Amino acid sequence: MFTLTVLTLTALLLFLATSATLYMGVFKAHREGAGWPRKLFSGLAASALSAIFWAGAYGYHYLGW
Amino acid sequence: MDRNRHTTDESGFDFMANSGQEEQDRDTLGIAFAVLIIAVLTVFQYWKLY
Amino acid sequence: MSTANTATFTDYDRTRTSFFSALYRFQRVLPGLLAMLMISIFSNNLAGAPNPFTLENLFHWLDGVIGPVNHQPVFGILNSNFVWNPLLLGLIIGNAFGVPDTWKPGLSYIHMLMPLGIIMLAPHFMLWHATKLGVVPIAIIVASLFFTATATLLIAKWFKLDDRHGSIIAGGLSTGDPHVCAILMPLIKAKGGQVVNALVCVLVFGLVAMMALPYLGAWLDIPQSCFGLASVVGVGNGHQALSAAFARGYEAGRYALWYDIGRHVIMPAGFIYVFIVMFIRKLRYRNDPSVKATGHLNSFPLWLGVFIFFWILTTLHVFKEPAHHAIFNMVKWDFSLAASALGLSLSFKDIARPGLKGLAVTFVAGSLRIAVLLAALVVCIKTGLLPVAP
Amino acid sequence: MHKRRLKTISLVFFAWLTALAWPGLARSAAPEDLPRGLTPAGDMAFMPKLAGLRNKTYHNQYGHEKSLSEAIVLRGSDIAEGRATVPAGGLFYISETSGDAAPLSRDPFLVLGEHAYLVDLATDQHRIQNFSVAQGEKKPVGDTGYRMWFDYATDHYEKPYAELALVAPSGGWPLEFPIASEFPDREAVLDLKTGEGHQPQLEKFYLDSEYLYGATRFKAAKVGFEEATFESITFPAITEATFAMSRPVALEVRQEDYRLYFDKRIYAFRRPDGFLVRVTDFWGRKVFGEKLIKPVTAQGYKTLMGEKDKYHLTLPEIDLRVEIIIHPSWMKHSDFVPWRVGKAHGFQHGKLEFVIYDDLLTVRHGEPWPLDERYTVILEPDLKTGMLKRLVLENAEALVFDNQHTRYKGPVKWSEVWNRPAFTVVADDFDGDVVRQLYVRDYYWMRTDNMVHWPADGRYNIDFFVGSSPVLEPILEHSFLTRLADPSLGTVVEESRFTSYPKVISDASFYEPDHTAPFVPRLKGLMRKLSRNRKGERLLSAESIFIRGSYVDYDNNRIVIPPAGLCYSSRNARNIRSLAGEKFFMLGKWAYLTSFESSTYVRKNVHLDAWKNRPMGDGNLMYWQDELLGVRNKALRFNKSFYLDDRPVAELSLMKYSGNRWGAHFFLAQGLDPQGGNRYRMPELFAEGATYIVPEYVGANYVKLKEFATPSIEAISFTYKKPKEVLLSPGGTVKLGGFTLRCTTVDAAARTVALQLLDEHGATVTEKVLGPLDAATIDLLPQYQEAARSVQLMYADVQAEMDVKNPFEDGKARLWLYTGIQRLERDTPFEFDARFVVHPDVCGHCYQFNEILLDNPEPIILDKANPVYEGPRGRDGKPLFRIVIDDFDGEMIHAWHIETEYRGKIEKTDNLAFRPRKNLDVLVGVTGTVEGFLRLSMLPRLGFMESWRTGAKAPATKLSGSVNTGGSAHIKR
Repeated sequence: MFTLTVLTLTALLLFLATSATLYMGVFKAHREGAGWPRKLFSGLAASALSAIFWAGAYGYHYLGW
Repeated sequence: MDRNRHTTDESGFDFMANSGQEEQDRDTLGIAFAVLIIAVLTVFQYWKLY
Repeated sequence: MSTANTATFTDYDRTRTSFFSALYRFQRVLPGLLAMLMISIFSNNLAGAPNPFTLENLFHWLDGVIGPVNHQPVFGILNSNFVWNPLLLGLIIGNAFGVPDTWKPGLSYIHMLMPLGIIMLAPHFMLWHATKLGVVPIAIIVASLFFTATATLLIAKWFKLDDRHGSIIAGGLSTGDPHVCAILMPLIKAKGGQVVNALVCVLVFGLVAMMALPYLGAWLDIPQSCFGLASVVGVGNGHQALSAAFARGYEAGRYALWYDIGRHVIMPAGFIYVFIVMFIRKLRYRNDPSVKATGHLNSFPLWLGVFIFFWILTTLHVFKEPAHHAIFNMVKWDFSLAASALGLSLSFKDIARPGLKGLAVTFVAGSLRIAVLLAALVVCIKTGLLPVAP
Repeated sequence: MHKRRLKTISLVFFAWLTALAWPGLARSAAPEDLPRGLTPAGDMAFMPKLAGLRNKTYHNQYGHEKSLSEAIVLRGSDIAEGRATVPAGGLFYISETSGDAAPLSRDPFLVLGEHAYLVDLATDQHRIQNFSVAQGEKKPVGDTGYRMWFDYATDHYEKPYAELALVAPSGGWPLEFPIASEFPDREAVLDLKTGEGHQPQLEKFYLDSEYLYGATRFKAAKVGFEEATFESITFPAITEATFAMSRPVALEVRQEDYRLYFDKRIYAFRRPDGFLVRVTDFWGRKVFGEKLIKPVTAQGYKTLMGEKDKYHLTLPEIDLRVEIIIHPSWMKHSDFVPWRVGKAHGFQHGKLEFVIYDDLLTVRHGEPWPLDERYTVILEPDLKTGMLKRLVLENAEALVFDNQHTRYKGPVKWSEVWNRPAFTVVADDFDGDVVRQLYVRDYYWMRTDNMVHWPADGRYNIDFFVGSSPVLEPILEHSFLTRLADPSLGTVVEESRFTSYPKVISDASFYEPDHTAPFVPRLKGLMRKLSRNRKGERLLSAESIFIRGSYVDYDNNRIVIPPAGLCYSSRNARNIRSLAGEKFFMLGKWAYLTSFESSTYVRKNVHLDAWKNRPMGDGNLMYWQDELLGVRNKALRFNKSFYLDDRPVAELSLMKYSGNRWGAHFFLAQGLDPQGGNRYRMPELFAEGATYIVPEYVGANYVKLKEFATPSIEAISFTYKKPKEVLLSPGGTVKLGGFTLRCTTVDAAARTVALQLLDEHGATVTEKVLGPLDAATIDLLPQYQEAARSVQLMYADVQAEMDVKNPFEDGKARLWLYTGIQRLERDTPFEFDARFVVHPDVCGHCYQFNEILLDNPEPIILDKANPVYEGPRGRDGKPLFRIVIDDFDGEMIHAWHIETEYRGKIEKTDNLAFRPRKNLDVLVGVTGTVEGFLRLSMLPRLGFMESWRTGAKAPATKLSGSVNTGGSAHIKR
């Protein structure tokens, strides 16, 4: 249970960190002057990409394939 | 001398510089986190959480 | 140069409220932290981060393609590990793309991460584990450590090498562990370029020693089990020592694994010794401009005291097996993050700047060590002090 | 494709022409010349890992676990004058599944690194008549590619019975079967009328002349010591297999409507007896095919050749196969869907799904691999079920390697991206008769280490086995012991890493030592010697020590060896018989067996539960369901059950007290009737020697046994003093211990000898007429206790017995005299050391004494304060051995050894924790018991050995995906 909790929290951290990185590093939506649509869509896209990547990577932990 | 483009930003903040009160504070934080992590991981084992 | 720095320095003192101020504001450090995190998770397979696209995995694949050398992976021999990989990746990114200003506040966390990681290393060194080796091998390992450290420092002085650079080499060479180069960095107050340069010196010497030692061993007719000890002490550096030993034979390789524990557990003694020697020297020659090692340190660093405290707890077996593994996983995270910041901070020029003098010092000191070691081994074997496995 | 067919036709034509011209050439290669069924050289290299060889556990549509593995093997190579030659069939790729792969269940299968599914099979049968094989021979069975191996023959009542195995072309065989032609058959046990509990010895020895194993049947005509002749051998064959190379797609069926599958429509029209499935193009205009199919469910009869066509629509032209199954979410633990949950989603009533397979690849037995003609396909069925067990691709032509031709490419693999050779074998640096460089590179371009371990010396062949496939175990049967005892690296010890869950058992009876336990083949002080009995037969006697079930109790900083954990075992290469002066070792001293007391332990109405799910989920065996047979005698275990033609078959095994399994597993099924159209046969009851099982009911997870019997030994009598041979004429006397033995009459015609035993005053203490040693008695010797006793005079600590072979000479009687006899009863304290109890163990076939065990009735605790424990002490008060803990930190054992005192010198083993360990389990010396333990852990051990050899860290718990160190992958104990 403890290990599972730690694993889940790490997964959450990695997900958030990766979306933030994409948001700031790739979409550069954190800059002043970026309008809200840009911020919104960048946020969604960054989270989606991050989720896909980590779902794939973490999937290895429990999937049988 | 030019600022080191790798370590120093426009405001003159050099992330590789480490001295004075700032250094002491960083050391303190390092110690605090290290003690915390070691203590938590050790105690949790003694409590049989993993 | 100094105006801007002083400004920051005074800024910090002015705005400081508690020691937590060294963490700065979250928004300010976030980009840098993210950069470190990304470099780390794409460098190593870290606990909890199952990213398949890591430098470590790439090297592993390349190891498989190249094939082993004396049963050891090539990138293992080149010391690819949780410090070296992110450092390399940081170095490449920093030199190819530069380091954005927004990253820099976050990257300054390296100074917190270094003591943090070093303290967490303490549970790794259980002194008792070496006792199974027997008295003479332990004596040889310990003597070699202090002899090499002292000799390297003296030779570095003789070669008029920057004392910070010399100290780092002394640490890395005497313990046979390039990690020590990084560990000594905050203690000696060495420049990043010097540390990486020293690391390269130790590795290059290791490669040469790895290739030469089996011939010396065969020439001196050192039995395989003793040759295991010779390669652990004479070459060090994990896979390099194993490769040297396996080049002699399977039995030597097996005993290199056996003796390695002795070198490993006394490693902290090496960097503490080098630090204390340089620290006392600094206190003695406070006004000598050539004495740069340990920089502006005025008192024994508290965190090193904490490390020693935990080292004592380790020896008392407070940290049991799974906790020790968990803590070591945290060390990997910590050093990966710190090394990525270090890699970003360096240009290739910085690494080349200390020149080849360091390499000369390493080779002279290392060769001297091997000569003395082999002589000592031959004497011990002839007198029957060193047990020879049948 | 067309071109290839033309080429084949022309080749066949050419071959036919040649055959006409010169019949000697018609046979391309005689079965004897092909290495099929043979093993690689004894010194072949084994590499357990290569990235491109996968080793995974998958589940089929019904959630059954299948452990899949791949390997590359080279055998039969030879190097001469700088050239290595490999015969046709010498280099092969092998893919194996645990159990089997059958159609209609989406059974996973690895095909050259691809995760494929078996979708269809065409099966057949081999029938061979009048086949004979000599002892020790591996003889080709017709031109099937199989070989029959006559391993050994032994005797009961001096009549032969044999152990044989049918070896598949790859070298794998599932079990060795016992068979005989001179004993009553198994059904004869039904005539026995015995009570419960300890019963007298059975007079008859039961062993059938027919061995049934599902789809395989062996019927012996005559089994002798030197040759076995079979009336008939029947075993399954597979002629064709179809794999779907990619994951199937599941779509819900819409009745009277269609689902789009990429550019095709798949219609389903409800009919009274299934669905009419129609596949059309995107617009529904062009019909590719249609067929009435029934939904697939788990019943096995659907795989019958005549049945299976009703369950699928296959359209090879458009590379499509459609089946209909019940909604997969119902199938708990199925990895049909990527999320595998512990709990079923809930049965959705009446929901049916199409399962659509594409990328179909059909291969035919004995024909070229469709992607690469240089390789021939061999389809090996499971001998029990007749379904696919192994896919083998072997080289069709002989190969030559030399310094100019250093590489040979493996078969081309199917890939989604790029069909490319699955591996390359590289042999280089030939030098006269040796090679110095040998490795395999996989399709990821990753390679193995050099498989010439000592390049300076080189190797005389290029045989190897790369990969962790369980087929290695039968392949290595001849050489595993020498391999595991390889002295070149000292004692091979693998680290057993720390775990917070040590396997704690309160009593180690019936358990075997940990599979990472170090193996010390030789330790001075433990005996291993050859001797001869009266008949001149060579007997190998050996002693061993093993520790089982030990663990570090890290909460209390100590090491615990549970009761029965520290064992001393002594046994001979076969059971030890009386009336032959046979001897064995008892703590380093020769002991002569004089007589034994055995009985049959019978239980009636036994309930036997299958332990289907191992509750810890970690492969940790729980033996609660074991049924004990007598006190510390044997335990009956229900290993697993499966269905053959939808009838449950139970697989049981008999565990010995030492933790070794007795014989092969036994299979029981009721009502499999060949006359009723069943494909399979299994015995309805089990009888082998004196052990028999009569079931009343065999179910999938419950078996009720009407009657079950197995031998049990209560006591043996032995002496440390060598027996003496005397010839006594009537009236003659001889000193016998504290007594005088007098022969009163010798009747060579009646074959009797009358003896009198007199005390020091000349008074008769006992008298007996030994014999008659007539044909009826001889027929029951030496195993039948009553018969044996009839030719022995026993009194106090002395015994006189007739010589069974030559009892009379010139009117004199030849007698053997024993003095100083001790009786050794089971579970009594050992005479010289009460800390240990003695435990004679019995052979399960006959009633003979098989093994003597000494073990601890109380747990042994070792810690820093008590680092030494002395093993059993002998007559001189000196222990046979000492366990010495040299370095223990409370959690891990860093150094320990076992020492003996031999001829005044202390002999130590290597450090048995060269790498840190968490237990003290160890195997010292080689006896049948230790051999059994090694056999059960052969693959992980050999894997350990290879990582040990290269200094690499060994995997902590698993060698790889499907082969875990908890036991051999395919043999449950």
